[in-house]
Amino acid sequence: MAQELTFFKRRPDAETSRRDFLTRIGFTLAASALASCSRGPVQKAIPFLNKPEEQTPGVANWYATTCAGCSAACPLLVKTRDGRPIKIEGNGESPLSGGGTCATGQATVLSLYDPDRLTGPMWHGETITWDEIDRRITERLAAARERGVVLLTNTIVSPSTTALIADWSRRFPKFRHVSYDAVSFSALRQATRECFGTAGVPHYRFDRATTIVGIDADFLGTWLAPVEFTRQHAARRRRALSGEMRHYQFEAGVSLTGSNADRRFGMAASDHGAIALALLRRIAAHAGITEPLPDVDAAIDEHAIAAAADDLWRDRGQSILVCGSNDVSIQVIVHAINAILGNIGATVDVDLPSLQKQGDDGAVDALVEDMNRGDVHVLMTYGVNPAYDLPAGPEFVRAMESVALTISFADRLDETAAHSHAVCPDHHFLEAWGDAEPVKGSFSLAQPTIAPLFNTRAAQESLLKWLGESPDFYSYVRAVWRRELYARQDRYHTFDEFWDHSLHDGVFEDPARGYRSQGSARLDPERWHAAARAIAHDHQRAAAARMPDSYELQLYETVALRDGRHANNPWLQELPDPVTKVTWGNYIVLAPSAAKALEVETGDVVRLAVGDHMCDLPAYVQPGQAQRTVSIALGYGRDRAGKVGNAVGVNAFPLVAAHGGHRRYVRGDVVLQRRTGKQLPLAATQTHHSIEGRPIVKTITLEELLSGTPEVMAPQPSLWPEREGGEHHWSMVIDLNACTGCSACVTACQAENNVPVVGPDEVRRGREMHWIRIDRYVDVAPDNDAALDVAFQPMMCQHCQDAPCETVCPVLATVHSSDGINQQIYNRCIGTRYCENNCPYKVRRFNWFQYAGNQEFDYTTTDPLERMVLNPDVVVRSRGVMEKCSLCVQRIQAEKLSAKQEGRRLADGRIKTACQQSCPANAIVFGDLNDPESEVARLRRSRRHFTVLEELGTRPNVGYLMRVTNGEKTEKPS
Amino acid sequence: MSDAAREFIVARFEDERRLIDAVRAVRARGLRVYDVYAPYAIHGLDAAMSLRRSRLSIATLAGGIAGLVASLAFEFYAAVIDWALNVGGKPDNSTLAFIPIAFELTVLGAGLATVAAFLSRCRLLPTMNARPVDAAVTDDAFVLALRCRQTAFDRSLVERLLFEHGAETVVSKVIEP
Amino acid sequence: MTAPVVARERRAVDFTGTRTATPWIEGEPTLREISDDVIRPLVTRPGFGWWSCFAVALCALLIGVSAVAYEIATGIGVWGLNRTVGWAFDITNFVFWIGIGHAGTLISAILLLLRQQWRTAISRSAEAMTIFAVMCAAMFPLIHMGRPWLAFWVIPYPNSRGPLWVNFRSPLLWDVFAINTYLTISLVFWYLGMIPDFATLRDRTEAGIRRAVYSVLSLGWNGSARTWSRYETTTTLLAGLATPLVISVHSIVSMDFATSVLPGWHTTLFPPYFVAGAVFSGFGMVLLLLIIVRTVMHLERYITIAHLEAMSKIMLLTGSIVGFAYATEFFNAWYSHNVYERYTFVNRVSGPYAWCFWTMAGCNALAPQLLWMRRVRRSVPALFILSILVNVGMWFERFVIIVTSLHRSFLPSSWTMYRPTIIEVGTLVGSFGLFFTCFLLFIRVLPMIAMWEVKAVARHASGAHV
Amino acid sequence: MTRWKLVIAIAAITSVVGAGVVARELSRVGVHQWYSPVQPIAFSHKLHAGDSRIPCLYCHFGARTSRHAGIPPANVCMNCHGILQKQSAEIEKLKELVAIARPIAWTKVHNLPDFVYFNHSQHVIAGVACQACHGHVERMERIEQEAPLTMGWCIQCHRAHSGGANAPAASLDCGKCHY
Repeated sequence: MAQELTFFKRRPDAETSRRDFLTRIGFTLAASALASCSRGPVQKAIPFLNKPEEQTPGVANWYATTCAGCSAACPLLVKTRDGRPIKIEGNGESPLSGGGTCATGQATVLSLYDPDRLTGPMWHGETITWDEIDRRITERLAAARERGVVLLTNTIVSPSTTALIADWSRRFPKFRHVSYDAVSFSALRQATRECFGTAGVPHYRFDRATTIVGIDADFLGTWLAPVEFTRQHAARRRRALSGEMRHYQFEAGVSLTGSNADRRFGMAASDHGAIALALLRRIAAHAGITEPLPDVDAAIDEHAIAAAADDLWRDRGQSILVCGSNDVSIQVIVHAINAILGNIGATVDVDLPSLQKQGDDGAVDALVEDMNRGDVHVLMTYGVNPAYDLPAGPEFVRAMESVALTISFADRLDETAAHSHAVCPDHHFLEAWGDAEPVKGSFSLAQPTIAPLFNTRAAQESLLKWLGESPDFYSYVRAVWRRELYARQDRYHTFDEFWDHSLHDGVFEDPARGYRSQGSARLDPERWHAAARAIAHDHQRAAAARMPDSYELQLYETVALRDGRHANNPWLQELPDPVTKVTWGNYIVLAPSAAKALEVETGDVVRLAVGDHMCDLPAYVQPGQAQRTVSIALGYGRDRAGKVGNAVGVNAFPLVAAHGGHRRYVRGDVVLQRRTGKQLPLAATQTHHSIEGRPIVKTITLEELLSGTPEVMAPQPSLWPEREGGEHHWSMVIDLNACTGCSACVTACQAENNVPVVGPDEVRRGREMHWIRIDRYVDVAPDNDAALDVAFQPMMCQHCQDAPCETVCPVLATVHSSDGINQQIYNRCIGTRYCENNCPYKVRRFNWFQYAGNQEFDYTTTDPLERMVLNPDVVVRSRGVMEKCSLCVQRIQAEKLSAKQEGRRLADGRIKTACQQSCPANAIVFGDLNDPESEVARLRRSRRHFTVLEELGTRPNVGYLMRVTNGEKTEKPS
Repeated sequence: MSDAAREFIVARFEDERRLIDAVRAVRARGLRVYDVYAPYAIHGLDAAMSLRRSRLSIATLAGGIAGLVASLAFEFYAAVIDWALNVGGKPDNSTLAFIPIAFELTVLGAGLATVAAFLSRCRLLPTMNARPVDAAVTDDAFVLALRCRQTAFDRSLVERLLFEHGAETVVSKVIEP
Repeated sequence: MTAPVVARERRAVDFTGTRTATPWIEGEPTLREISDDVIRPLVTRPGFGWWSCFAVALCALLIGVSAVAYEIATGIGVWGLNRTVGWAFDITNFVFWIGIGHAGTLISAILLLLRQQWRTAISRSAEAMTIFAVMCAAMFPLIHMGRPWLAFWVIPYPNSRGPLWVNFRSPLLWDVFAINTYLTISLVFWYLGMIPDFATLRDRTEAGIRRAVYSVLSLGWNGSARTWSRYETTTTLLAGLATPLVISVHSIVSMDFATSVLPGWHTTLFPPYFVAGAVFSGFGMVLLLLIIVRTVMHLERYITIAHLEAMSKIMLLTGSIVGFAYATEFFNAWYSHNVYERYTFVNRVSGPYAWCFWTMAGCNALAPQLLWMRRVRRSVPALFILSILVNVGMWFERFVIIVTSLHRSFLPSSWTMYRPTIIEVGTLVGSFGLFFTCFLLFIRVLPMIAMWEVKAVARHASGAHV
Repeated sequence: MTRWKLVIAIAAITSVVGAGVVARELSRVGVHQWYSPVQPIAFSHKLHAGDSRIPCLYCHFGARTSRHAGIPPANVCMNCHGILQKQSAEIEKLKELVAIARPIAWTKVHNLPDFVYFNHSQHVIAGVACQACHGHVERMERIEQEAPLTMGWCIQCHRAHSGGANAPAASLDCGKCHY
């Protein structure tokens, strides 16, 4: 009792305190109420002062231009919204790329908004005006007029730029233009010149080949012109469904091309020559050529060689042999074989060669000597980064010190620019005029799609300026086209007409272009006998030099990063490698046997030593990898690429060897050693590669297909009464026989749908956000671990008619549309993740954090500049909501609307999803099932059509066409 | 009401057995038992006092039916009539899927109705001044209360009767209704 | 205004002599002693034992609060989940706690219907446990959402969006209604049971704030026979309602999994299997709590070995049912001849989470078999250890069902591993903190034994009742 | 007893009413009906659209082809005001801004959340009158948001026009506006 009383008495303040507690509560309530009712920040709407003619806010404009992502120079169409390029698509007018693109090309639009780009010219590390820097440079050039002036570039495929360089050599007597390619083809180039007297590398036509044999040439992934070759390969495969077509691949590492071959054979990286010789021997025998060939003892699969050689011979004139080696003798042998087979002029075109990869390794080595000798007074580097991608990068940097003036045109302060006196940042190609001739006779134009973002200047304009001419590359290109190309055609009668059409189409084909067959292009046997002897000799030397415990090293390019010039592009860094599914960094690929010998597993750190050069890399154990060969990807380990690309992986260029004046990407003197206890977990998006015998990727042999089995699947009965659908029934079919897994679609989707980049840590946690992924299943033959059965399967939301995800969402955040789309409504989602759990295909992606505008995820949407790439028609998802493939519903809406606006029927094929548009193999078809004549409806009726996990009765609207295997690939999964 | 009207004979017992005897005896004498107070439910007392069986279960049934009908009707309205959405290809009226919620709300309705009926029937409401006839009935006492003003009431006789049946104390007391 | 008492010599009748010892109460307390014993904790100062338990519980609660605060401020990403494993600790804890709750209802409702007298001493604390467990459980569906601040969207209220209602086909929505109903009914039942005891407290407290509170809570209860008779009807009716309710609740929880398409989840066995498991784990927890409480609060005479033994028998039964369910699952998987089903169960016993499975099987199916021995059933330390094992095992059961089914489902391309983060562990610890904090406060401020029921039992057993 | 009943009754009523009020207020969070900010130039739609009957699409030409109706660029104003003799303080403001080539920063009145995709041209084609959403603009001196612009408000119109056989049917698919 007393207690109770005191409880009141002893605290006179109790009441008051309670009261102002209440008032405080009241206040906060009121405040929050006010806050919630107030309309937040007032939004301003600022119209144009004078609206540009061609621009309406909210309406997209398309411009034709040319990709500068690599030397293949694919023609592009660029989508701009309100003056900003936001999406890159292939230009269907192009006879080469045929409207396809690669992941790199898709990602270049993001590089435009790279905040690490230089915003203006720099002189000795200080910002400076263009006038000032021009003055200083012209002074020094004048001083150096009689002395060595060198322009060091990568391959220039632009005729106008080539003409401009010619002007320079006219002006400066001692001017030299040296070009090299980070990944060199100079041996192939030299061999072609020696054999056929052509300058350039042959232009290959896989679409005309019935038998394809590749020796370590990843022509579907990174070799020369992957987009074009993928298109050809897929086209040939499509035709082959009704006949015989076979692709053999001999390779040391597992490449994208090898994964897609009908028959893949392992080999040691040093056996290029041996295999080429073996093929030559057998084919020569067929051809009745009797001269004996030197022997090399290499452990190569004679049966495989015999099979390949016989098929090559059977299909002579429509077969093709390509080799990725950078050794002149080997390439001579390859040319010899193609010549004997009569493929020259049929599938291997040397009259109208590819103008890619004109680099000359010897010239660069010579240049370094000249620089050291002091013969070079002005050095201009354009499109190359020798400090990074030359094997002797450090030597080059040292040599730069003895050059009076070094100028870099790099768009950022990269490894070379950092050591240059002057940096005159070039435009991004989407800001600049230009042209290209990647293959003799096929031209394309490049036009600016946006006014320069920064105070940059096209390299060509700088070069013009320093020649004392008006820095106007546009007129220069026009002039070149008037001079060179206008005359070659008779379709247009005024140049302006010609120019406008070319600019509109983006491409121009020289009508004179056409394949003059010289099937009988024989080459002097003495030449290839010499080459054969050289190969045998090298082989013996190498065999003698090989230490017992040493491994062979093979350096390769990855589909994502290629030679590393795009290392600062987060889309590419997070693009899973098609073969290993690893993102963010390189690693050392080991055969399982080698891993066992070293006692390492994937993720353990291995120290690799070549002479005194050492580097530590995580291991990746790869079935199919040659026993004694390890592979490392080039293009990583940049230290001046920018915030994203710096210190990702290890730079492997210093490991490149030299031989006979040519770079060599294979070497035999590598010692490996396990770094005990050290781990570098790889950021892989797929860690389990066996299909576990599950009927997910269905395969059919050519025989079965031709013999009409299996029958078309009867549709599964549904428990539910069929709901009546709407006007359309959208559906997609993916041809697993055409898909090579090149992953262009992944980046295209990322660009189109504002898919965030989450970084290596999140990928390690299994939280990548890609809406479309490419599942890669590999099963190894028990007897022979080089005979892989690799299957790629693009996997995105299957848009099930009876979707398991929809039933379980408590708040109706995912429901079915009347036209067959499984809709995800982000703003309704409360994030229970139940749908994700109940999705059999695991294609739903959850926003674990606030990715957009979050400093923790400083990749694509933090910097206001980067945000300019966002697609304004797709909402940027916030934290805590589920997202997934929408079948590019924004594109469907847009096309339906424009059809309505123009009062026409929505034609089949008008709507192209982002993945479909980018696909160089045309493996993806989208359309309306309600129209029985539509392509997709036709494919759905095909005997090869199936849907994944159909036994679950989810009735997906996304279907697949079975893979067709050809040849005795009996060792199939399950 | 005059004091006489509110005057009661209050007998206190220590033991439910004696209490029941007393109740029987008193009623045998044709006297009406006003009420009995105990610390717990005494089995057999209902019979002795011949109390009618409670009809609370009707409230339970009513509440249950209300909950069932209301929930089913609302689910049907929301999912079929108001806005029929295609959820996983299921029919708009997926009655089976509506049953679990309907069941829960049935139970909820029934339960709350029962308790509400009980409280109101027994006039159990939050009060500051509860006046039990004897503070000990909630602890260990058993009390029998008889209204004084009734026919055939004879105080002395009744007191004797009660003591005979083991009452400890018998007092006359005024009880507020 | 009491009239002059006519005092008479009290009859010398000895009731006590007639008492016989009962199995459910030790010693022979009078009604008043019972009240005293039960009320003592409410009026005396807590001892060291209570304080130390409370301190620990509070720390755990604080850990949980900070873990949840951090998670909600930063994002679910601070948990170890990924694109393949969308649920793990969160829903495991949810199902675990819901299960715990079930024993309370079972004891207070089903055993009431079965007229099991031994329940009287433990029913009150069992019901309290139910309520606190359901509170803990209800927390997890809330915080596991990506946007918990929008949780109210699961309630079908009229809105300015069309109105857009909710998806009545989603088991998650069924959960919402099941849990809320369960919580409401349990609370009502609990409070109803305490009304007479509040009256007792009221009448034993002098005027003052406490008395005021008690009298408000006791709703003016005066022990009238009429009220008592209706009171019994009401409790019986509520018990009758709570029995199907408790079964439905865990059946619905099991449907979160059973209605999905995942191998390992998609099985019709789940509802009964989950209910049995729930009762099993629930009794494990009751046993644990009561063993602690009876020693800490010195209530051995009311919570006797006999009580513990009765509960351990139920554990033996339900544990065996659960074990049988495991076997059935494997048989079905094998018999289905379905490659996905089969793999899931092979993966459970031999995959990366095999150790979880074996922990579960050991604790839930094997350990309880010891209870066939009377010696074990009547040994407090043995029961204490067993009850802990059972709770561990049942937690792992849910973890195994959820994680092993998710991490390797249909497409091998998306197979991943799940590793919990410290935040998730903190949240689990916090839920225990919440539970024990509530329970420790409960035994301090409310009568943790239903006095009126025990009294009734005491008297009936004493043979005083004819 | 009765006092308590009274108290309880009052408590019940107040809580019910209070809940209603709170719900009603909460349902209006983010709804800015009747929003009518002061604009940098006191442009009168009544004068232009009403009295002088200038068609909406003359100035807001974007609505024909684009998702944005767009606020007319100053040169559109000058099409007429370059010729017209009539002068006023407001027209002066306009001309000054044009003279110094500074665009006019109007305050946006009709705002939709980012997660809604709304396309003007789509509705213009379907023959929806501007007034259907923007109210009687031709009678407004200062522009004002007449409609609540809530989803429910959109839906009731879409519902009304969903069955259209010959007329372009308004879709009720979530994905029509949310993506």
